Amino acid sequence: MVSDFQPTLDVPVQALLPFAMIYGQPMAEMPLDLYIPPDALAVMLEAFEGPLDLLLYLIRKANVDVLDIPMAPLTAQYLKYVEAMQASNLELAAEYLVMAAVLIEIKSRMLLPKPPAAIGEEGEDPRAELVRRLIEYEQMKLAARSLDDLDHADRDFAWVEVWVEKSLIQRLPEVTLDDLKDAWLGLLRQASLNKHHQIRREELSVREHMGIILRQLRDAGEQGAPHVRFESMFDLTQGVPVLVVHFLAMLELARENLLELSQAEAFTPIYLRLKAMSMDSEVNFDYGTIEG
Amino acid sequence: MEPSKAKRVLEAALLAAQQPLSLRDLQSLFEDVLSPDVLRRLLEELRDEWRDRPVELLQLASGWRFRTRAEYMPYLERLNPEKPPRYSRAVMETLAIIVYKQPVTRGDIEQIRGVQVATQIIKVLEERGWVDVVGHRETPGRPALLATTKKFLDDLGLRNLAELPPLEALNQTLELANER
Amino acid sequence: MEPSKAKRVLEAALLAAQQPLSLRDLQSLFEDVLSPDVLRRLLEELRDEWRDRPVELLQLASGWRFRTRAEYMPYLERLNPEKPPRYSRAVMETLAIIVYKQPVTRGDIEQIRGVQVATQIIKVLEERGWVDVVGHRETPGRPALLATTKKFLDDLGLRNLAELPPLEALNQTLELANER
Repeated sequence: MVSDFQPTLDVPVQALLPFAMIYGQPMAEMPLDLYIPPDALAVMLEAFEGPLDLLLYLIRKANVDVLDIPMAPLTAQYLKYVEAMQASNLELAAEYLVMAAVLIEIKSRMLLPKPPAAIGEEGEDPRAELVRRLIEYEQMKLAARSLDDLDHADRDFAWVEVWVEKSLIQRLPEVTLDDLKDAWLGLLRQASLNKHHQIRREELSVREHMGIILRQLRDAGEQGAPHVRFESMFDLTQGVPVLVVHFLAMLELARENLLELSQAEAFTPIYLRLKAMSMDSEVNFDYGTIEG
Repeated sequence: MEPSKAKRVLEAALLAAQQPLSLRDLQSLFEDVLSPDVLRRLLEELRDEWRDRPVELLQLASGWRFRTRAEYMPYLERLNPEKPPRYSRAVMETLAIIVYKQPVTRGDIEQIRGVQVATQIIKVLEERGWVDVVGHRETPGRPALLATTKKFLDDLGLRNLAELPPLEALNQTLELANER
Repeated sequence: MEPSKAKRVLEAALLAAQQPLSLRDLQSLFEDVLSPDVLRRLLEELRDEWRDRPVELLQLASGWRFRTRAEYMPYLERLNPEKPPRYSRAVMETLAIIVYKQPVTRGDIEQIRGVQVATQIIKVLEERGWVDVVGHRETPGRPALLATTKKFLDDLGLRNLAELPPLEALNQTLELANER
């Protein structure tokens, strides 16, 4: 069980890279017997993640089996580092001292004669708990490295995020009949509306046709023929009720002085045109010439 | 670097960029300087390669950028549905007056609403294609007469205005409501 | 919708996505339901189409997303001279313990690492969105139980924890090493 804890020149399993740079020189392994300058100690202290990390380093460097750790030399070496660090007044985490105590305790327990083991049982090795922790920690340490080797977002790759221009699509408000009704009710509530604002269905139809007629005449005017024959204003396929409404709308427009009806003489065609058009069309228009 | 490889680098950078990349930005991708001419040519080739794809490479004032094509927006919208916007009360009341009292002038609307009607409000309805000018009233100033369009009826699923909620019934509801 | 058109819609949505899109997200792009089988087939076709391009389509824990291939990162990094810092060993070891032993308390992590775990370390991982509190252990002090998130898997290009590199069986390696 006892083997000499002789540091060898073998490359330590986990120290393939220099673990610290001291005065610009890579330090591949810890100077053991030389005087260690306090600066270097400070760098070393930072290089280790804690006492387990330091212990693993010492074990791997000596190339000994973690399941059969020679406790005496390991403890001696560990204490040497800790003492050196304390001597340099470095702020040593309490965990390092706790670990020192643990090592010393294990070492002394191994010197004691083994208590008689129960039949069929092997007495527990005083190092068992330490070994379990060392193995578990090393496993996590290696896992951390393989996680680090995976491609990380933003470090090893970038997400694709093509621009979406929201304004390319214009969202138009939706309006329902209820919205219109509510708006009208809102107006009524404002109370300024009196009876004549009540609108019957028939009137609404007439109003719609007023718009239709005005559009017909406007379009005719835009096409250079502002005068439209009365008959051509009616779509006979739409049935009598619509024709009546259309005619009523026409009369209402004439009453509101929005269109002008004209007839050159009796029994000749009747023409309509927008009242507004008379403002900018020739005054002395000869209706007779249109006939034909 | 091979131009074809450089083009792929440009493509990767532009696809991942969160803002337009200027020519100078794109230059900085390469250790060896790429001449502005070569860079521009590669970008144009890239734009052509993407011509028939759902994403397009655009040259904007501040640089080059990929953008999803407008025709895909209706689908993309469904991923993050936003509440449709609503018209303000002023717009809705103006619309209601034009609907029920057409043809009306802006003055008519102002008289009924009791407040000035901002040009913007009429414009919103005109741009929507719901309202247009059908003539002018022969009074001083010749104010425009506004009426609803066929598109308005179509968008509201109506065949004609007579299908609108009748106002008589509305007014009665209101009177009843006020009596209570 | 034609499958070829549906594929282009998927492509547009995935290229523009700001996080991985789940199958459910992708379904919602279409008005007519696309069967999960068809959807999956289209996604696989899309992934194949992008095989030799500088950007790849990946299936991750929370869905599908495009990302640039690792070989293009050295170029892209030049755009942002501020390199994201590599995490320290302390952060990576803490992460490894949370990943492989989850759910764990801070005390568990300290036990394994043999040193105190600074609050800052946990905070770095939480702020990255890689780790969060999933509960509390019913022991004195009710310490928080930490676990990894879907974002962690997404950011490492994984679909689930089973895709992580397996833990090395150390005892055996050691014995073999000694036998030599």
